[in-house]
Amino acid sequence: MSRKTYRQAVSEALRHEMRRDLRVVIMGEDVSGGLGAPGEQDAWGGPQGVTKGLMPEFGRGRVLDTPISESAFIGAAAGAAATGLRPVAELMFVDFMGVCFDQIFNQAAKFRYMFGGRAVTPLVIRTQYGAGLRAASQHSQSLYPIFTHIPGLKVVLPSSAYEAKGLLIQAIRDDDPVVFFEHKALYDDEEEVPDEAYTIPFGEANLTREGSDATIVAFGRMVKFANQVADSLEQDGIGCTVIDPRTTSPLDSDAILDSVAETGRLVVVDEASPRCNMATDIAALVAEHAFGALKAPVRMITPPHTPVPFAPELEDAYIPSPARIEEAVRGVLAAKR
Amino acid sequence: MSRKTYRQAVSEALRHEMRRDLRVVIMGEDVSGGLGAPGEQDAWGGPQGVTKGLMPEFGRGRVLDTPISESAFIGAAAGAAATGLRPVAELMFVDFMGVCFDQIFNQAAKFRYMFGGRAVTPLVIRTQYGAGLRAASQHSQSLYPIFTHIPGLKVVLPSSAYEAKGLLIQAIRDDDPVVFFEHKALYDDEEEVPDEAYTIPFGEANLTREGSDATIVAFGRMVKFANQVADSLEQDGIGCTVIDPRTTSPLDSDAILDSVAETGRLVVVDEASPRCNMATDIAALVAEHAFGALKAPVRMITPPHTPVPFAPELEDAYIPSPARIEEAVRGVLAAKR
Amino acid sequence: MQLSRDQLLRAYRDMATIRAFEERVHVEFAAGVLPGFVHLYAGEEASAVGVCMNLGDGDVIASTHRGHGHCIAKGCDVKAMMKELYGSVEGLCRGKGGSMHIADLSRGMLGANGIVGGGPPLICGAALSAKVMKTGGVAVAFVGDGGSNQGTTLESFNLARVWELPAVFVIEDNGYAESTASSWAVGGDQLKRAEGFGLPARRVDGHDFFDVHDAAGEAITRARSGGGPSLLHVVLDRYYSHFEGDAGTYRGPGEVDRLRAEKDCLKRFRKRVIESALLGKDQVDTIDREVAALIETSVREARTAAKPSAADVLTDVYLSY
Amino acid sequence: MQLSRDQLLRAYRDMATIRAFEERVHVEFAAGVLPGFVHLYAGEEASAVGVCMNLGDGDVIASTHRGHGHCIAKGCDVKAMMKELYGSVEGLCRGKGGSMHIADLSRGMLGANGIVGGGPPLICGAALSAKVMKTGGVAVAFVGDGGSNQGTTLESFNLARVWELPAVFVIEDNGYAESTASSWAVGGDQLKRAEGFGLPARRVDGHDFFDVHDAAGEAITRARSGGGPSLLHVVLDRYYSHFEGDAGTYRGPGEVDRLRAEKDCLKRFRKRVIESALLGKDQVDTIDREVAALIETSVREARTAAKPSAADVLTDVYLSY
Ligand SMILES: Cc1ncc(C[n+]2csc(CCOP(=O)(O)OP(=O)(O)O)c2C)c(N)n1
Ligand SMILES: Cc1ncc(C[n+]2csc(CCOP(=O)(O)OP(=O)(O)O)c2C)c(N)n1
Ligand SMILES: [Mg+2]
Ligand SMILES: [Mg+2]
Repeated sequence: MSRKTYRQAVSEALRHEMRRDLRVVIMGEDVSGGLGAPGEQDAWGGPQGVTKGLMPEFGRGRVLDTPISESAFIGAAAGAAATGLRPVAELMFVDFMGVCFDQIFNQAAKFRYMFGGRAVTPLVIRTQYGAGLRAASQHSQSLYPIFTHIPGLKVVLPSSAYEAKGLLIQAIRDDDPVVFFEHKALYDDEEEVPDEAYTIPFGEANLTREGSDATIVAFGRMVKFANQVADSLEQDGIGCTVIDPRTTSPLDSDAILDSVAETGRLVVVDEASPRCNMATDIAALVAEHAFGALKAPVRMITPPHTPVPFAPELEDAYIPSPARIEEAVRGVLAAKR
Repeated sequence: MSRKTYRQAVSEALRHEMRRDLRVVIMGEDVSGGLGAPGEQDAWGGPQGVTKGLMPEFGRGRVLDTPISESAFIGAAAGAAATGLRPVAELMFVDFMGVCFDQIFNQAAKFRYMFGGRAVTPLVIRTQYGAGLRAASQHSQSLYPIFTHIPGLKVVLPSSAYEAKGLLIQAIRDDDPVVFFEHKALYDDEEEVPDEAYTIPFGEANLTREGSDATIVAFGRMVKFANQVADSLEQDGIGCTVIDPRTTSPLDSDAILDSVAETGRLVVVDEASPRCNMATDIAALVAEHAFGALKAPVRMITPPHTPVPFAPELEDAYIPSPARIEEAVRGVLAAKR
Repeated sequence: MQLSRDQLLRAYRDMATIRAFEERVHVEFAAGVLPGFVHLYAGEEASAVGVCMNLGDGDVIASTHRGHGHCIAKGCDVKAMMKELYGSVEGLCRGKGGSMHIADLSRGMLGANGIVGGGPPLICGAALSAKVMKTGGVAVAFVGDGGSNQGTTLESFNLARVWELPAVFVIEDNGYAESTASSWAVGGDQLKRAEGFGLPARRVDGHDFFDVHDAAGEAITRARSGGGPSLLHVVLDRYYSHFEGDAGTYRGPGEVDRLRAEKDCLKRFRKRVIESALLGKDQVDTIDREVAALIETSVREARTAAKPSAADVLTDVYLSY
Repeated sequence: MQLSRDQLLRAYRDMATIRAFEERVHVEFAAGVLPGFVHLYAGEEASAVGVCMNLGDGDVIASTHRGHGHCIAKGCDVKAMMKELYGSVEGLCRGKGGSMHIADLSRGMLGANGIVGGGPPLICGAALSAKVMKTGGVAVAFVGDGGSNQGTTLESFNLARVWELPAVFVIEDNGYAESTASSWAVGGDQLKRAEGFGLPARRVDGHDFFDVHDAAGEAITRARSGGGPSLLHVVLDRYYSHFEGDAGTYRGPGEVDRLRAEKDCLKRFRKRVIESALLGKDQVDTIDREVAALIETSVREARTAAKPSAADVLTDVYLSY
């Protein structure tokens, strides 16, 4: 056990699994880097340095740099998964899904079903998401609702370093295709993380705070904000349960419904665009299955229905803030049925 | 005015607009057909014959067949829209979005915003969607929630021939990118459709039935099913309001909230996969903004979270049926707060 | 490559089976008993069989929407295929896939594909599996002339080259993508395109089994022995229209009749093996009879095979949830 | 092509402006005052300017993530560009786009693009607009060596050919995509690829303005006069690392110093025009001074230019809703 960053946690998970299972290979643009170049080899390790050091240890045979051809290499990862390997492919930013989505949602996600259960596709796609780095419209999106919408895909949103390591090891050992969303503003966050390998099961929410006045469901980086809000409200004697579902598909509906049964009040915080997103997914779940327990309207805290803007003032206004979340919790507490 | 099929209605809309505005061009695979072939020219008119006859009238300069290169030609439509044309591109089945989504969601949808309001992109993408034709997993999806999720896109779901004509003309005259979803099981449906051009504004729901006991919101083909259910319940003295929002983006929230304010009971019927779909979108809207009026839990009728299966027995079980909708309406009527 | 008598018999049997299967599916479809979207491979048999005769169970192919021929050539069970088309739970994909997604991974058949250009990236992956796990396996992607314009296909050419994969791309150029002629839709030239990406490439007459078999053998041997990817441009013809239901009016007058009369890979094969006494006429006739019986039984069994139940909708999405 | 003195002055001014802009952005970024992801074009100036000197306002270009040079060469306002990078509401995209999405449609600059390979399909569309509306316009896509492996790019080659579009594809091959060498990632050869799709293609030295200008002129003239699309393979170098923040360790020892010393399109241009007395040294020096002043003013103004307000987030999504 020692303090590790989210970046290190992801990196360790990859290293553990590559040591443990020869079928695990990784691929992506510059996951090693320097290929064919005159200078340093393993020069990049991906844009965040997450995969640096893997090529020297495991060789170019298992750490595969790729041309900028996402359809071909994400599809290759799907094809390799269906034929015996356990690839971890890096889609550098989830914003690039548009050039390769077919291989993810029509191929990898559907093999098992279309082929009558006679295929396994143990594929992991690691990808960066989220706003906050002034990377603007095409490098800042939180497109996990789209992947959650697709039957056959599992979708993971690690909210901290500890979560990242355990969930990624689980993802690699899982026999279904998994899309693993790393928030680009979390890579430097640190916490205690075991040195050894461990798994966190999918579909089991984590209650990061417990309280009986209101339930906050949040995803990825928004869990951090929700925790801050819960801590601040605690000072005022308001107890919040913060639920980090960890995986949006499968979803731990029970944890959410049980908590709402107790608190009767729900705020959902989602960094994704507001239409057909996880906030609506959770709000709808509760409106259907915990309606009787609700003491106030559900509140959804999301960005506006716009692309992510560039200028810092704009982006800061775009991202759901702890202040907005706190205001919403106070709102549901004040509201009466 | 005369009886016309959905197919004819779409076709007429295209013809009206191509006559009216020289900047309107259409493109897609075999939208005319027979190019380079020894036999009949204009041999196809798209897979449904919708665009047949346009090439002879408007010429190959404005009716453009394409290679099977969706990224290139959908992207070309976006680029053409940004530089003066008003293209209507046909994505044969929405299931094929995965090979060209980038050009839709990162390019066309974002130009206006990214470029600070200094671009217009009057692009229409026509596409077939929906189950029912035994076309199986890769040709039967209802992916409109994905497009609805994307800021910058408008999303239209015509539920009948009359709707199709008016909404398509509106789409072509609109200065924003529009994705126009034609349900493949509706093409032969007939109704009275004016011969002249007319528009149906976006964001204005159509109340196809009115009643004060329950509200049913349905999309596309599901409107037809909802109407059947409303008519059948009418026999039992149960009055339903059926809302066809026509466009999921923009959405006529007011029409839905107003109706729920009156009925207090809501069933949403969505042919799309259940997670992060329009059913959750509407249910969440109501849970947030009409909570006080609700007398029963919201019910969502959707397919299961699986790909679309091939065998008729399976596909019939997959598609939301009038029977399931009726059961849900009776359910919300029976439920107590 | 010299073929043994057994190999010749197998080649003929496989081609004849594909032909008979497709002719019968055409009839069944016209009778309205077959659901779904169906694309027939009749006329192109020498390509599937000429290629797949060079492959074993450890090798993998990815097919197209026109997948029945590749399935049969790769050794999939014909009865289970017919049951799949009939939507039976006893089908190759338990009735969930249908014609456009028919597959059998145990035979290295990675699926027909409803997405044009869907297969080539997958085949890069199958080739990677073979390379990493050192199985000696080879992976083959079949692609239509139309599919050769899909970016996924073109990217795969390059990926296979830079990763030095044991992969072969087989462009089955039947002159049309739906109703559009490949002479119009394909800019440039297939062989030059391949060479542009550094792939060795050969053009072959897809009506001639021996021609295909030979060129495919060369490409597959190259791949298997570490020589990397290559491409085959197979020029052939489809007898039926694009899909069952397409009137095919874009064809020239008498085109199909002429094709059937003059460009029939089965007739050509028969003629050659009988004239050169490689096989006896009776041997070939026997196969014809056996194949006819097999197809008859397949249809009979498929018609009455068990249908899935509604509960089956929910299975097979995930391995674990 | 013979260039007038005015044209030569403009060429030098544009190249010098790009260089000065980028060198300054590098400094500003290092000082931590510039937000976002920034990719610098320094070293590649002769390509943008050599191509765009052949274009007018009615012609359209699509750029890459490395877009500042193309913007300036296409006539975008330098001050408004700098303001955009600073996230000002007075910027070219009112602070919403930033470096990766900088655009000015009124100048025919269809945007930098955060998506590698995003531009070529768009340029097919711009070329189609010109063709349908008979404007005589030409559309040019700039693509990196890395972007040349993206399926969108390759599909566009074919679409431009079969639609006979007035389009030109300019592959700016600076030897690297991020840290990966193009010698590894690009299978085959750019010219052969182009020819595979039926596109006439030429390779030029991207350090030599005249070479680029000449080849681009030929391609653009061909397109403008109805001769269809073609491709330019421009071989050049970038001085900075992939993005501001990349240590660039994949470069060989002394690589950048050597490039700056030996492969500088600006120095080469100066030398040539002065030695051949096409321009006077004083004229060139004057431009240098004016450019330096312009960049200085741009930064000064950008630093204090108005920032957007939170309410601006909500505008410009749709034209009507
Ligand atoms: C991505 C995608 N685009 C379009 C289609 C529709 N479609 C199915 S088959 C076909 C023509 C394919 O032509 P070709 O590749 O030559 O194969 P052939 O049918 O001639 O065997 C088209 C356009 C599709 N299934 N997938
Ligand atoms: C679709 C997509 N894939 C990957 C990236 C990440 N990325 C940005 S620039 C770049 C390298 C581009 O190389 P090249 O095309 O040679 O242009 P250069 O940077 O050398 O100018 C990569 C991989 C991206 N922006 N978009
Ligand atoms: Mg074909
Ligand atoms: Mg480069």
